[in-house]
This record gives sequence, structure tokens and C-alpha cells, in this order.
Amino acid sequence: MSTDTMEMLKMTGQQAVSAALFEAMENDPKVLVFGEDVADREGGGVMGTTRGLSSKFGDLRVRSTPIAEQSIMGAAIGAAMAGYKPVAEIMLMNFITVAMDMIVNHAAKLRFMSGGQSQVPITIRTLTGAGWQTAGQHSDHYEGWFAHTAGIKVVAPATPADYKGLLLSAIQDPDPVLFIENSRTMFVPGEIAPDQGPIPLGKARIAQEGSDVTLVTYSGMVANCLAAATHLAGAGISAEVIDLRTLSPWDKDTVLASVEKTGRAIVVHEAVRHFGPGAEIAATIQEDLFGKLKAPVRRLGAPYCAVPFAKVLEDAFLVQPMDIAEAAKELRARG
Amino acid sequence: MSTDTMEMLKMTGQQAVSAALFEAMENDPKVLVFGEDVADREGGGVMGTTRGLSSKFGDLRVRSTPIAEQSIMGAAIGAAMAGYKPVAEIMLMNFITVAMDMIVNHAAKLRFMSGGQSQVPITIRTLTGAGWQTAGQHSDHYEGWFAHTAGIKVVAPATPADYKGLLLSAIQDPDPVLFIENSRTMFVPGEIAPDQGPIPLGKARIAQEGSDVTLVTYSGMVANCLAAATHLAGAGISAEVIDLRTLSPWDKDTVLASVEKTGRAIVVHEAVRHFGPGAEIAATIQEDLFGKLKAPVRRLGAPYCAVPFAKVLEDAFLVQPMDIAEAAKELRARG
Amino acid sequence: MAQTPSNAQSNTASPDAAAQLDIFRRMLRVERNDDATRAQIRRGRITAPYYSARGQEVIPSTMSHLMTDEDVICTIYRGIHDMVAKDMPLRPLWAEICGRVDGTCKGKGGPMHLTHPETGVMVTTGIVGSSMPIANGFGWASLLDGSKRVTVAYFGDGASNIGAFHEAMNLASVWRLPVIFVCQNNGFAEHTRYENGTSVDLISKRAIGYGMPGYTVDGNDPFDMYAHAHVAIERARNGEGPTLLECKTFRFMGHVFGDDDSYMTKEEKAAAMAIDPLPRFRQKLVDSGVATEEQLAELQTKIEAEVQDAIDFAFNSAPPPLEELRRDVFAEEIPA
Amino acid sequence: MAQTPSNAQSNTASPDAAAQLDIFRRMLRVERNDDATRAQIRRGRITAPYYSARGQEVIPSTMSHLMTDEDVICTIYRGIHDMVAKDMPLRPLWAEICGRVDGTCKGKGGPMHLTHPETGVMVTTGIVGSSMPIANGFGWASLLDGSKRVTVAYFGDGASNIGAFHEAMNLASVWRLPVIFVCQNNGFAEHTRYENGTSVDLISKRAIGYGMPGYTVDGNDPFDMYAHAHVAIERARNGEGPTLLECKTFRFMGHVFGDDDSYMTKEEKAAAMAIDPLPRFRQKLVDSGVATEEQLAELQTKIEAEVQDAIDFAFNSAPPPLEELRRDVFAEEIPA
Ligand SMILES: Cc1ncc(C[n+]2csc(CCOP(=O)(O)OP(=O)(O)O)c2C)c(N)n1
Ligand SMILES: Cc1ncc(C[n+]2csc(CCOP(=O)(O)OP(=O)(O)O)c2C)c(N)n1
Ligand SMILES: [Mg+2]
Ligand SMILES: [Mg+2]
Repeated sequence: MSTDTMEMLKMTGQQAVSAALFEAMENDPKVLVFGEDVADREGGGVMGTTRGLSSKFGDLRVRSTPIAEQSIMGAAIGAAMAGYKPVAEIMLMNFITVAMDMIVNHAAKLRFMSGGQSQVPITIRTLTGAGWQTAGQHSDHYEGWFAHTAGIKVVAPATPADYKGLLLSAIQDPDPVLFIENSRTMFVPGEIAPDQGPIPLGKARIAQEGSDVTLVTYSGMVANCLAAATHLAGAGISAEVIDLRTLSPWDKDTVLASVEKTGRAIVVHEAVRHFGPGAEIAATIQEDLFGKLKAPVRRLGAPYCAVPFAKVLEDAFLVQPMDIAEAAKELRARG
Repeated sequence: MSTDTMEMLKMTGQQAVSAALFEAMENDPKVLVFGEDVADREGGGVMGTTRGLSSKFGDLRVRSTPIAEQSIMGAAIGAAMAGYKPVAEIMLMNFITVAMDMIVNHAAKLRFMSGGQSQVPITIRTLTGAGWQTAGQHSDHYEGWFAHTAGIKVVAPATPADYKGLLLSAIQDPDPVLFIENSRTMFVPGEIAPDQGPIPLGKARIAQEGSDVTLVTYSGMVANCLAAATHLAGAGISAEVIDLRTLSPWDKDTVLASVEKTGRAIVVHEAVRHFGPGAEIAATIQEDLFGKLKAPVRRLGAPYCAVPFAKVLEDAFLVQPMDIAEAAKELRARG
Repeated sequence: MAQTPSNAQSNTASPDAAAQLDIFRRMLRVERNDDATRAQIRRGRITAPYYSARGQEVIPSTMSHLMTDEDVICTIYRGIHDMVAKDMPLRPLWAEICGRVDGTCKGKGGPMHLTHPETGVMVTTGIVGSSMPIANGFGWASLLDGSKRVTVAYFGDGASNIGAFHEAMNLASVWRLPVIFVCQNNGFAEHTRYENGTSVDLISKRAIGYGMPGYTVDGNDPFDMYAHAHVAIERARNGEGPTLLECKTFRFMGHVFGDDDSYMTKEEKAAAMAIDPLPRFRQKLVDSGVATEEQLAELQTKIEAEVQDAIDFAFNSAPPPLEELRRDVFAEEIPA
Repeated sequence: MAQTPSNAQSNTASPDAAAQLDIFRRMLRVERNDDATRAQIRRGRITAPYYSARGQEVIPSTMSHLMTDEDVICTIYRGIHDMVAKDMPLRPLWAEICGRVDGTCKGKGGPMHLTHPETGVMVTTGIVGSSMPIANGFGWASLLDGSKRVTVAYFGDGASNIGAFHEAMNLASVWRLPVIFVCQNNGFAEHTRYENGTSVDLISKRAIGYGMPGYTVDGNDPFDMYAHAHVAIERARNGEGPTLLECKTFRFMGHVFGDDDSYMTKEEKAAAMAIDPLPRFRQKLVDSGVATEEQLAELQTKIEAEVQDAIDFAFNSAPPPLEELRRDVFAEEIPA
């Protein structure tokens, strides 16, 4: 039975992640899962994402750790070099700040610095995103740092199917992958094939076709771009929404082909706009499509401040569908 | 006697930093200096940059620390909140990876998260730069991470005068400043006025005027851009070299005015090009000067890999003057 | 309790009647405030995550009693009890929790980042372990100022396993900083039981590795707390350096509001709650004649009125204006 | 020496004649190689920074003697002695130090990142403290494999003050990992004297805070090293968990090649060098009849020839091609 004819399931991104972990551990005895509270003795994760794994695969392959992110990442690196495929959880992205040395100076560089002798096939799962009033130290999007770091891939899914498919690929990838889960959208149900398999890293998805403007985005902002596209359709503007899925390496071909078609591009992300990942995409588009654009490439991201607590500020901090729609209208008006 | 009529001194960037530290400590009893090996008992710093300070200002204001960058940054933050102006040294930029939480989640955010009650006027001095064959973990340029972090300024001087003037301003700035010293150029002598005072943060310097192409750069790459400009002059191309001096916030006005004049821009930095800080500048230029550019904005930076050890690879890793000159010629040829 | 590892001396100072009453007042203020907070959350009027410290009242109440107004604290997400015990005013506290402009942080920090320098609440961090290295900076400032100001760093048992703990303890000892490291050991780090994350039976033993005195204290007993806190604070004030206090306690409400406690047994929770320090100490005060029932009832009424006033104040305060996104990033406002 | 903190037992295993000779062979190989490296640097033929471990030979030589070929090490910038003692072949080592394509890392890592999995040299890091958390991963893999493989993490005294040390020690203990933490305490961290950065008189005491055995060993005495290393390795191999060995020693050549040693007194350096472990142990071997002068001279000749061969090999190797910048970033080559 092929995927097309199979009846689709409803699943949240979280359930899809859980399904991928079960499948990966089942299929490959080298896959390990660990992090704070991930084992069933600790409730299978504070969010329950890893629930059931330790009961099924044992306490040696699925381990809760002390609160010590450097030692989590260190253990992941060592075990990976010894032949395992660890999936290490950093509970929230802000906590990755205490493990940067391990990730940047070690995981990302060991293959290169060893001239190819070492390999570090780890997956770092982490959750983030504003919207829950967890304020300045619990909702940052730092993917830009890692996209700028040679030797680590950055994956940020937006749909349940992608959560599963990309996680399966990340785990089997021979190199380190940062896998970002977005807290606003990860618990929203969506369609997924019961036999959803791996989805290749580095390939974007056209979430919606359009002809007037290209919205390039990923992670939680895919939803906002789709909402903007719906609004724009009402205003007679046809927006193409590209979900990058993998931020680094990003799918230049798909983006450039789309922007060449529409002549207009807006890059949208939740991370702070200033020196944010959107700049790379905008800079590349203007360079490769110089003279073919009808308007400058726009970038939308968070303002230059910490994530604020008050709901009204947090809402204003996040790029909203209407911000995107307005930017698109402006571009359309320019040429 | 004004600066113009005074005889200029010859000084290295390192001597200028030392002079700034002496002056700042002399003028303001709240200024503190600390970090690994910085006191005279330990030789006044591995490079000798802080030599003499502890003998002059005492062991309480000038302190060597254990090897513990988190606790260095933590102590800086606490002392700053208690009214001091700590200048904390992180010996090399790669070691900042173990102190990211303190810098990003705390130093940069405390003023905002406290609604303005807290202030963290710290200066973080750090040294980096390829060229000494110190390989993958001792020469990285991570300024892009901090430029992307709201609440911390990023300063990266290129001349002895700027090393002194910008450091004086950084120390007196009411907010955290990352002050980056480049290991290739910091030990090269240059001219400086004997009474060189503070130079405002956020203001670029036109290192060389020109009319055909603008080279936007900072830190160690200013030297390479100037060398490229000399070569280009011989080839009949007049290059304007802008030394940003402060990367965040960067001097948009000066850059845009120059590029509006030349119609062509190349952003050059030592950091990895991929998702690097140059992308922000390129993306901004194309957005603000859409339709006024004669060619796409180009970016030159390090290739996507760790800093390699072998001299021949390290040379190829760094953007060389001829790479810049060639890019400029290419742009000139396009329109 | 007071299990003391080999490097520690024994401590005997004891709170007099006034001290006992003051400690109880702080405990009750903490508890009443916590109760009201949970009530408001249940009613859906507060949406932020809340880390109740119900059960841990004795620790900061005793510490705060022994601290002067100049002394400061650096605390954590589970730290509202530390602030209330330090006599932080409740109006700006509540306004902050509700995300209002009259909040101590103008609604920008929220409950995890409450700050109130006037009462010595210098830093509240949401990052495990990070209160400690920052506390050292305040300690260094005391030496520089030539002041007797003492800094208390609060943190949990789980935090004692993270790098920042180690670096901070070592630096404080080498520099002989007037900092007291107060570990509120409630037996759990989120869902992880103490012994599954921590390699030593008593966290106070770690002090040995820093040449620092360390004590394990019954954090639910104001007398044991007082005796040890007294020694630690005196030590710090006299320039003799830092102390580690491991204060054993229990959090009655789980890790975060809504936590289902599935990782602990009903029995252990019931056992812990059966020795709830608040009613126990209350009874003791009455039994020993330190206070009458009437006095304590009056105290309670007064505190409840203060809490209610703060709630009313908070919900009448406006949300912050959007310009606040551009303020306090730097000293100078970011242009629009 | 063997000062043992209270939680440690006494260790008595002793190396037999063959073991002594093997330890000496490793020491001499380390020393001859170090001497040759410094000679090449003085002649300007090597430009990379070099962190000599002259004086510290006993530690890795004894450890390596007791390790099997399956056992692995994670070491640091000052770690070439650890590798040479582990019998890493000298040709690819030299080619790497010279930045040549035949280097073990194709010239891309250099002396601070030498790697040679075939002889168990898994990681060399330039970041203080970072060898330890990674070593735990190898330890975990041993448990998963059901193998008896032991992992040794080398690090310095200064590194014992950084967060990574603490986190790694705690995790290794909680998980009972077969990892041995070998602190080469040479009394200095760059220019900082031990007691000015470290808050405890014996680093081994820190083991108490992790419920782990810890020993302070005379790292210049192969007998004391052997006795304690033996216990630690047996413990790890038998699934009893990690051990901390603090091995006291001295680095004769300062922190980095060219260091002027201004931060130490001439006397203390002279005193340390007067008890240079290499000639001392050599004399002992002869005096006790374990080896004859002739035997040792022959050994030395052989080692020197091996070193010279490696030097010749290295300088005849080509620099790496520029394509190497695109290789080994990921498993798949980055397109040009
Ligand atoms: C560096 C870091 N890692 C993980 C977390 C998530 N986290 C929040 S509280 C907590 C448990 C802390 O336990 P403990 O120190 O015992 O304090 P308690 O909550 O029991 O008061 C964890 C793991 C965090 N905030 N920071
Ligand atoms: C995190 C970090 N901080 C600082 C440095 C700079 N540094 C290199 S070696 C060293 C001293 C280390 O001393 P120790 O651990 O005693 O080892 P030794 O060099 O004496 O063998 C320092 C501070 C570094 N490499 N990494
Ligand atoms: Mg706890
Ligand atoms: Mg040392």
C-alpha cells in the first residue's frame, strides 16, 4: 500500500517526534536517547515526548541525566565517536548556552580537525518559541548561531510529517544535527502518513504555491506565513510559502527558483531580525537574482530585545500574519 | 595643544589597549580589570597586555582568576550591578563558548528583564584571529553571535588609535560591550595621538576614500581591504574602505552614503561567510538602496569549515587582499 | 538534623522570641502569598508558569531575618518565597506577575525575573545554577566597597550538579568572598529524584572540595536554620569567606503548577506534608508562649489584607505600552 | 607521597621488572620525542605553539602500560606525552605537527588536535576541561557494548576549577562509568600558581563530593603511580565506576615554548628539575638490576632512530591540498 492511498493519521508534532524516536530505536540498536527527565522513572520527559522509550528499550539506552548540559553534550559526543547515534535532549534552547563549547568547539569540528577520522553523528533535540509567557530566558531562537557554525546542520520542522521524517533523517545523518522543536506549533495536530519515512535534510517544501511574492520561512513562522497567504489571497495577492525545513544547509535552488518566478521575497523568522539568519537568505537572493527582482528582499523577525513577559508585548514581539501581509502588500505596491 | 599639532606616537594596538586600561583605572576608581593571569604576580597577562595594572592599582581591583569563564563573567555581572565597571578578559574568543549563558541570558538581558532597574556596564575583552596556526579551537571569530544578541554591543577596532579610543568608550558605556582584539593586527605599530581620548561607539571610520566600490569591513580585515584598495588603485579602480569599528550597532548611515555614491559594495570579514555578520550588512544595503546599485552586494568571509592548522590551508581560509581585489574587479565589470 | 561533614564546626546560636516571631511572620507572608497566587492561577487570571515553593518557607524566612537591609540575594525561578521573605513589597510583585506596567520590571521580566534592588532582590534567573556566579560579583563589590554587605545565592539541589555551581564555589573560596550559598534541597530536580542526579549523599560534602565550611541543615526547622545561618552570615561579615548551607526541605506542589507528581510516591509526599513546617512552627510559638493565638490570627489577617491589596492593585494596573520593547535594551532607548 | 583523603583505601600493587622496563621505555620515548620537537622549533622548522610536558613522563607512561590496546584516552593540548606513551606511531604524529598531508589529521588539526583512534587517542582538545565530559561518552559506550574498555581522561590542575570537570565527575559517578580522571597537577595553570586558582589543598579531595575514590599520587614516581593506577583501572574494568587520580608533577619548560617563567622562582624550578623523574628512574633500573646500561643505551638508540625517521618522514610529506578545506566538514564533501 503506498502512502498516497493510505489513510492519513492525525498527530501532533510532539507525537510525531515520539513516533520517530520509537522507530529509530527499534530499527537501529545504536540509537540512544538521553537528557533531563527523559526516562519513564521521571515521567518520560517534562512534556512527555520521550514517554515509553526507557520502558521499551531499557535504562541503558534511554537515560535521564543530571542538570548538566555540558556533560550531556560531552557524553553524546563520546558515545557517537564510539559508534553510537545519540539523540540528546536540551530541554529548552536557552539552556544550550551552557553547552556551546561542546557543540561548537567539539561536535561540529571533530571530524574536520581529525582529518576525517572522527565522526559525531549526534542529534540535539531542543524546544523553543515565544507565546507561553516564559519570558527572557525560556523562548529564544538561536538557530542563527548554529547556522553560522561550520560542521553542524540545523533542522527546524513545521508539520507533524516533517517532525517525524526529518528527525528520522537527522538521527541517521553521519554528522551533528540540531533539531529545533517550536513550542507554539509542535502540539498542534496535523496530517501524517502512518508509514511516514525519512525526509531528506536540506530540501525545502513548498507549503503553498503562489506567483506574486515568495515567503521564505521555517519552524513556527510557517503557520504565520500560511495565515498571511490566506489573507493576501483575499486581497488578490498570490503568495508562495516556502518552508525551508532545514536552515543549514538551506535549499538555495528551491528558494531562488521561486523568487525568480515571483520577483519578490520576504524572509520571515521568529529569531531576532538584527544579524539574524534571514540576512543570509536575503543577501543570497539579491546576489544571485540581481536585476531580476521587482522589489528589495524584505526580512521580518523579532525586534532587537529579549523576549518580553507581558502578553501584549510578547504578541508584539512575534511576527504576526498581518505584519507579513502588510510587508507583501508594500512590496507589491513597489513594482 | 590640540591633537592636530601634537606629535603622533607609534604604538601597537596592544600598547593602546594597555594605555586605555591605565587611563580608565586612573580616572575612575570603579573600573576593575580581571581575568586569567592578568595580575603582575602572573606576569600581567599571557600577552602582557595588562602588565603593571595590579602593581599600580592593587590586587583588589586587578585580579587574576581561576580558569572558569562562567565565574569570570558572573563576577563581572554582579560587580557591575553593584556599581562597578568591570573589564573582564576572556583570553581567547573560543573560550567564550563556556560563558555564553552568563553573557547572553544575563549580561545582555538583565536591564530589559528588570525593566531598567539593573544595569550591567561590563566590557568583555577578548582576542582572536587566524594566522598563528593555533587551529580549530583558538582563532574563531564569533562576533556574529553577539551582534545577533539584543542588549550587547560589539566593538572590533583595527588601529591603535581605535583600540584606545573605543576601549575607553566601551568601559564607560552603561551597557555590556564585547571588545574584540585581532591577533594578526593588534601587535602592529601605528600612529596614535598621545592624548587620544574616547571614540564614540557606533560610528564608522572612512579608512580610505574612493568612488568606484565600497569595501565594508572591521577588525583584522581592514588591513586586507586597504591592501586590496592599493592594488585596485593600480588597476584604475578607486575603492572606499569603511572600517565599521563597531559591528553592533553598526553605522548604517555612513555605509549607505558611501554605497549610494559608489554603487557597489563588498562586505569583508574574517568570520565564516555562511550566515555571517556580513549578511546583515548586505541585506540592509540591498533593501535601502534597491534600484541604486550597479551590481549585487558581495560578501567575502571564511569558507564553511573550522580554522585549519596547516599554514597553506590557514592562508586559504583567510580572505586575502587579492580575493577582495578580484571581487571588486568583477563587480566593476558587471556595471 | 545538622549532619555536618568533617570540615564543619557545630553551631549553637538560637533565635529569641522576637526573632522567632519575625521568622514566622515572613513564613506566613510567603505562604499566604503563595496560596493566593495559586488561587488566581486556578481562576485563570494568571497565565505564566508558576513554581511554588510551598513547604520551603523556613529557609529564606530565617535567612532574611538575619540579613540587614543592605544585604542582597540572587535567586531563581522558584524564588518568590525568597523575595517575599526578604520583605519585597507585594504590589509591584503582583503587578509583575500579572504582566502590568506597575510591575517591578514593568511587566517585562515576569515571575522568573523579578527584581527589586531596594529590598536587595538583585537577580532572579531562570537558568539553573546561574544565581551563584553572579552573587560572587556582589561579594567582590562588598570587598571593594569595604562594606559588610553579605550576599546570599539561593539555588536548588539539582543546580549543585551544574558547572556554574562549581566555578562559583571555587572562586568564592579563593577570593574569600562574603557570599552564602544556600542550597534549598527539596529532594527533586524537576522530575528527577536527588540520588538519580547527584553523586554524593550530602551536598554539603562538596564544600570540602572548596576548602569551605559546609553544613546540612534541617531547612524545615527554624532553630536549626537559625543556628547555621547565623554562623555563615557572621563568617561572611567578618571577612572569613563563604559558606555552603544545604537546607533539606520538600516542595509540596511539584515542580511547576499543574505538575501531576507521577514521579514520586503518594506516601512520600504525604509524609513530607504531614510535617508541614508552617503549622508546626505556629503551634510551637503558641505552645512555648512566644505568641498567642490571637496575635497570630491578627498577623494573618494583616498579611491577607496586604496580599489582597496587592492583587487588586495588580489587576487594576495597565499592560505595558509597546514602546517598552525599545526601552531598557540599552540605557538609551532604541529609536522606533 | 600518596596522600589519600578519607574516602580512599590504600593501594599496594607494584610493577615487576618487565613492567618497569616498559614504563621506562614509554617515558624515554616521550622525552626523546619532546627533545626533538623543541630542537626543530628552535631551528625554525616548526611554527606551531608547543606545550611541552617535559617532566610529566611518568604519568601517561604508567597509565599506558596498564591499559590494553582497546582502552582509550581523551587528552589536551599538553598531551603529546600522553599519545607517545600510548604508543601512537611517530610518523603521522610528526607529519601532523608539521602540517603535512600524511599527518594523522592530514595537517588540519595540528598538535592541539592530534587524533589516532587505532592507538586509542580519541580526542585532543585545546579547551580547558573539555576532555572529561567527552570521556564519559566513551565510558557509556563501554557499558552499552558490554565491553571492558576503560577510558582515561587527562587534564591539568587548572582544569579542575572549570565547570566541565564538575559536571563530568558527577555524571561519571551517578552512571558508574568506567572512566579514570587523571589530573596531571604540575602546580601551575599557565602563569597561575596552584593555590591562587584552586581552593582546596588536594584536588583528590574533590572526589568526596562525587562519592568517588580520589587519590593524590606522586606523579613522578612510577611505583606510586602504578599502585594507584592499577586500582583505578581494575575498579573501572570491574564495573565499579570512576576514580580521580591527582598526580603531582612539574612542567620543566613552562606553559608554552618560549615562556620566560617569570611567574616562578628560579629555586623552585631548579628544585623540581633536580628530581627529574627520567634520570632518577633510569638510575633505579640500573641499580636494582632491572636493566643494564647497555640495554638502556640500546633502547635509547632505537627510540632516537624512530624519532629521526619520523622527522624525515614528516618533512618529506607534502602540505595538504586546498580541497581539504571542503573535506571532513561533513561526511560528504562540500561542493566547490
Ligand atoms: C541550565 C538549565 N537546564 C535546565 C533547566 C530546566 N529546569 C528548570 S528547573 C529545573 C530543576 C532544578 O532543580 P533544583 O535545582 O533542585 O531546583 P528546584 O526546582 O527543585 O527548586 C530544570 C532542570 C534550566 N532552567 N536551566
Ligand atoms: C576554557 C579555556 N579557558 C582558557 C584557556 C587558556 N589556557 C590554555 S592552557 C591553560 C592553563 C591550563 O592549566 P592546567 O589545567 O593546569 O594544565 P597545564 O597547562 O598545566 O597542563 C589556560 C588557561 C583554554 N584553553 N580554555
Ligand atoms: Mg530541587
Ligand atoms: Mg597545570
